[in-house]
Amino acid sequence: MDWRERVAAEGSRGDRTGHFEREFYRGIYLIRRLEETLLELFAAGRLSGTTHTCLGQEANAVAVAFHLTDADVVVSNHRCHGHYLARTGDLEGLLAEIRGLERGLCSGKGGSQHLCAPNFYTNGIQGGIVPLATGMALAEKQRGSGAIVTVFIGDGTLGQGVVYESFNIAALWAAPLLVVVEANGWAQSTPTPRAMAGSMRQRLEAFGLPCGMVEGTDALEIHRAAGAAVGQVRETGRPAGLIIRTQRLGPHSKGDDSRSPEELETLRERDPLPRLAASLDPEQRRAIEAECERRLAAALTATEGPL
Amino acid sequence: MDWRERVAAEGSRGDRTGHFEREFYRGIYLIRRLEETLLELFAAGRLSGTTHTCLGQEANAVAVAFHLTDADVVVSNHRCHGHYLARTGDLEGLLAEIRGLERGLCSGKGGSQHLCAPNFYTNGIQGGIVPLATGMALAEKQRGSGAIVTVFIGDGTLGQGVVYESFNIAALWAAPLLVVVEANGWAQSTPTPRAMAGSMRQRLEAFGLPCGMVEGTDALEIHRAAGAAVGQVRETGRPAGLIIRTQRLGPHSKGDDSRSPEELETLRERDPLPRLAASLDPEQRRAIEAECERRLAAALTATEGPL
Amino acid sequence: MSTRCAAALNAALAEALERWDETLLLGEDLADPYGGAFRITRGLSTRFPDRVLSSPISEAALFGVSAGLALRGRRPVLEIMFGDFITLGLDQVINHIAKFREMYDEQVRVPLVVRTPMGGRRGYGPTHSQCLEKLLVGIPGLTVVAGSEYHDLHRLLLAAIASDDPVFFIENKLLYSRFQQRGRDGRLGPFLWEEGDSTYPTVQLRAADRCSVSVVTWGGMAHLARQAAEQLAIEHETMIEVLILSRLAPVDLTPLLASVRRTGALVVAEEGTLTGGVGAEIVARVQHEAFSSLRGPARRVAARDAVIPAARHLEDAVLPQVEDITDACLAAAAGTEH
Amino acid sequence: MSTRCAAALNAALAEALERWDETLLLGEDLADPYGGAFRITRGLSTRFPDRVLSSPISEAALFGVSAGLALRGRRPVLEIMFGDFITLGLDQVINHIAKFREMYDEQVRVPLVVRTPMGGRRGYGPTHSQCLEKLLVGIPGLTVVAGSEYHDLHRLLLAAIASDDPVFFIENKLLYSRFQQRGRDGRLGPFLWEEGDSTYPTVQLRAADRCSVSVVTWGGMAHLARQAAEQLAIEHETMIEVLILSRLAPVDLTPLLASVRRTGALVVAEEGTLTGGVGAEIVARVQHEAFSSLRGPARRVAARDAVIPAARHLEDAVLPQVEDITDACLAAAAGTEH
Ligand SMILES: Cc1ncc(C[n+]2csc(CCOP(=O)(O)OP(=O)(O)O)c2C)c(N)n1
Ligand SMILES: Cc1ncc(C[n+]2csc(CCOP(=O)(O)OP(=O)(O)O)c2C)c(N)n1
Ligand SMILES: [Mg+2]
Ligand SMILES: [Mg+2]
Repeated sequence: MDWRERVAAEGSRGDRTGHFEREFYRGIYLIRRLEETLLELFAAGRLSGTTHTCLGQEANAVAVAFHLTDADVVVSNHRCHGHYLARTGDLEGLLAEIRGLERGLCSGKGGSQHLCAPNFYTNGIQGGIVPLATGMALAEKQRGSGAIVTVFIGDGTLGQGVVYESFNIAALWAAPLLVVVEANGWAQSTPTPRAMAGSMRQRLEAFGLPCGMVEGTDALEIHRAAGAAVGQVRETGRPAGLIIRTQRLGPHSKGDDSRSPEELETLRERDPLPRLAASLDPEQRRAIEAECERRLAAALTATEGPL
Repeated sequence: MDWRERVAAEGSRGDRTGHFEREFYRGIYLIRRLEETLLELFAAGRLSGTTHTCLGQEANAVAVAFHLTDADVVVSNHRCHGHYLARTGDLEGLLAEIRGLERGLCSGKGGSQHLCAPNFYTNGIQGGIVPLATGMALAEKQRGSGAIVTVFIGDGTLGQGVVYESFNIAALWAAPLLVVVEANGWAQSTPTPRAMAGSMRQRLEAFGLPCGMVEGTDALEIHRAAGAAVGQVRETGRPAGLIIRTQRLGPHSKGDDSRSPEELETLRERDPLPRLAASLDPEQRRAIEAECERRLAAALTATEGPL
Repeated sequence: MSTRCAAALNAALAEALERWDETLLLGEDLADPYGGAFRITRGLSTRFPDRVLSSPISEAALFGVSAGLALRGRRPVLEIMFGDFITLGLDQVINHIAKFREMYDEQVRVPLVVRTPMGGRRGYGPTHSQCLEKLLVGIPGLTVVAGSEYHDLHRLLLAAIASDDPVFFIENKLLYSRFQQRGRDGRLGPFLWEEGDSTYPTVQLRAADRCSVSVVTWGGMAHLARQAAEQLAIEHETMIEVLILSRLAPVDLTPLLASVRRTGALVVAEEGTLTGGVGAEIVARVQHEAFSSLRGPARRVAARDAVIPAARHLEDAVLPQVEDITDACLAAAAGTEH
Repeated sequence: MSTRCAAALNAALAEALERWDETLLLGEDLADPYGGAFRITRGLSTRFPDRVLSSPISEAALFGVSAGLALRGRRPVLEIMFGDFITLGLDQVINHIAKFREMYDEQVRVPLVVRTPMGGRRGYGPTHSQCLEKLLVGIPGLTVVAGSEYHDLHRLLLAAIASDDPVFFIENKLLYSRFQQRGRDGRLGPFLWEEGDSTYPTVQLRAADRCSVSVVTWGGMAHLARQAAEQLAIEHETMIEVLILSRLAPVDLTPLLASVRRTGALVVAEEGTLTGGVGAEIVARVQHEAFSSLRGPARRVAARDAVIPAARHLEDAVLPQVEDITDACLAAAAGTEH
């Protein structure tokens, strides 16, 4: 059992020692702080281009990552920093990439939303990654690697037709593909009900993808649901979906948030982070936070470079 | 009440005089004979290009057309001759178009699958007509014309993502759009189960389109279901679907049928035409057929031209 | 005038909505308070709530829905948030929108405008920085217009909306915050200013002295071409004529041909990648129409045939810069081969 | 050789499936007994049932699924039933497939081949007759190959499949039933025959006498160019060199430039519509590289900028014919302007 499997197993047992919760918290907290830092760098004019932070959605990335093996593949979208960090822990490579440095993951060519690392891919076109992930899952199956492919999409991306073409093909050809829909209720400035008719879950099921759903934002609940979904794909070798009701606490990209303060307040109440924090021993929690701050500071120093 | 409305009304009352059945038969028979003639012309090397006949599916076109008003719009696909004839009765214009004549609907520019006439449009790209039809339905609504738009697609065309994008938009923006899926069980050489995962009906419902279904191939049953579907769109001003299980008795296009003789035999048993024929008074039936043959012969003569 | 280009476009849209009931705006995130990713529709959904529609993320269908609206008497203006995303709708564009009028033998028209921002230099990376007009200019049946700050953008966009045929209206991203630059009494800054009186005019900026090179450009490159003209005049005593197209297809090269006959040398400056670019078409036409006027080969300045990187210094190395234009002009002026 | 082009392609696919376990064929209606709309995959699903997949009608996803397979070590060959339908997948092509290698800084390769028939002259009408290679040649990162009966199609397709980068392999529809035309001892019929030894060679057919025009072409137009060469020789005593490209992008014009330096005149013959065509790029390059060799303007023969009608006589009026090539050659030989 490797580190991730152990943590995952502890999570599903309801670990008494709190080890699981601590690791989970460490993952979420590091992502949170990176994203906050990026927005600060932008505000200070020390980053150019654009970025999409996953503030409020970190637990989804960490929960899924806990259940994946190194051979598994993750495909993500514009809002990908959390997925990347949860998967690889490579804070410095990511920060360097976003800062446009030679030592970045893609030497600065990709930037914030076009990342690549072993078994990890993202792209900035909504929906286009889903057929890719389907093809990758088929490749893994054909190679008999036993790996599964997880693709993360937003709820707004359910507007793209190629997503359904891919669901259909994934189901027909039995691709070991997990589709995680991070339903944060918004697409850029558009609330989901203004962009989505019918039923989100039925949209997956109508194409042959059994689909789980997480309504709450308790980190452990997300973790359990992710485990069930990953397990289902791994065991059946067939595609499945998981819809996570989540919340985007930051702007869509840099400063473009036109939501009301009240609405944001309501969303913040759903933030998994403080609740998870409260469940930890305060001292241990502070130690984790301090460690994350140290890592972040080190990465910032290491990637100081032309902006 | 115009001719069509009267016939439609008679159909739903279960007309005692047989007038409705006769008109229905006339519509189906004329299309059947046109399509057979086209295949003969091709076989004789007297037509070039390609064509897709609707042999076996004629009743769908006629049934829907009976419920439409002149203001309503029909959008169709590669297999469009029946839809066009049922809608307009313009045998000569259609034949001239297929034969590439100046007097054709589109002066020979469009040919068999690119037709246009007032309130009637077809195109040869699978799926692409569905957003068009959606836009047209929205336009009619905005203009307050009271017209609805009916779009015909095949079951294979449910593979195209743009279809779902359009369903979503039609439902969100309340387009008076009727989507008729002619589910003939095949797409070119591919049986539907090899191309479609999940559930056809759910695929419409998941995007907010209530969806009727006709399993049998009794012409009157199709007529009733079409009436219900058209009526629903007209009354609610919102999109709906109708799936008709039907059968393609001819080749996909000219001579490319790789289905077994047994399979074709089974399909022929479902052909609505002989059953409707049997329900008619034999003499009246022969009179209808003779009239159709005369019309066809006249149209053939009138469109004799360069091949 | 001190109107920003973004404001000019916004005003044109407002005017169209006011004047023509058939006008409709569609696109992602158009509605207030957001008003579009680049804020060009700001205020319009408030004023015209039924005719400014924020859509789902469904580019392909949006093209088709807009075309359907246009075929049935509406006058839709579709915003595609980034020009890079037109790729999702090219089937609708090529096999539907551009074909209908001719394929249906003139029974229909498609009065549709597609507005979309293109171009780099903002560090948005490979999928949000391209100039893809090259994909559009070769499609029979399409009109392709590229705005620049040197054109009256209000009038240009309104003309596109008034057209009964499909028009792509390309807006370079850097344009939005720039001010309109319009000539007065035949002058703009140090240049002579000339603008044809056609619907989609070519603007000419030229030195009063005899010029030795014609530079033709459009969109976001107009700004760079003007800088090149200033540099060349000051640093190299080389005078050039800058021709800024507004309609790329169908293209009217009459003013350019006249210019080339005067100067004997041609440089095309485009932001898109070199190969298969709009510049190739212009060169092919000019060498055909004005072969004997050319003292040397026509030259093309364009982006390298590469992906546009996110990091700014890498992006700069891929995209054409002012120096590339001045270098090409000096070589062209000298009439040397290569 | 008396191999039909369709058989050569089929054999190449069979060989790839045999030699490389990673090879996979995907596309609509590929499976037996149908074997694809043009029957190019006939027999293959029977021999390789797990690796020849008939797909749903989902072009966009097919491009993406194929790319995903390629990114993870498979070697997919995607058939798009008609070249007109590539439009549905251009987002995958432009913003995904062509970008990955460079955007991900060489961490990945995309060994994907997209085979697709293009071209008219069969009366298939506006949406099933186009030559759309112009949309592909300007996309950095793509290799675009056009087969002709003058190339060893078996070898050409196998080379494409062996490539580690994405290749579009365009097959003119009229090719399928034609026989391979290959030179022997440096001759083919009345012509001298020359073929470079590169992976994607340019084939040259030329008269033994001194030639006065270089005609460059590819795909389905090669057949017409050869006819034009014969007619010109017999009826006008005008000798030409015909250069038949196999790779349109990235294009290697070395043999063409050498030819133009010999003849002093260039005609490009393409089946696609004129504006923004591949011919424009070739002209722009040749006039740049061989400016002083050209006696007169380079000329382009292409389809009219129009929709391709279904009726055969109308279609003929839109598509380029042999006479268009001979006319252009005569004008080019005379060195007249226009
Ligand atoms: C094809 C395409 N259309 C539009 C965009 C612009 N865009 C980027 S993110 C986004 C919203 C996506 O919403 P959702 O899928 O819900 O993800 P979220 O941002 O909420 O995480 C949009 C419209 C894009 N990147 N690609
Ligand atoms: C985008 C696109 N892909 C493929 C084709 C080729 N094609 C024409 S008809 C057809 C099958 C359509 O099947 P279905 O929708 O079931 O209609 P049917 O032919 O059965 O009436 C195919 C694949 C096409 N015309 N357009
Ligand atoms: Mg969202
Ligand atoms: Mg079917």
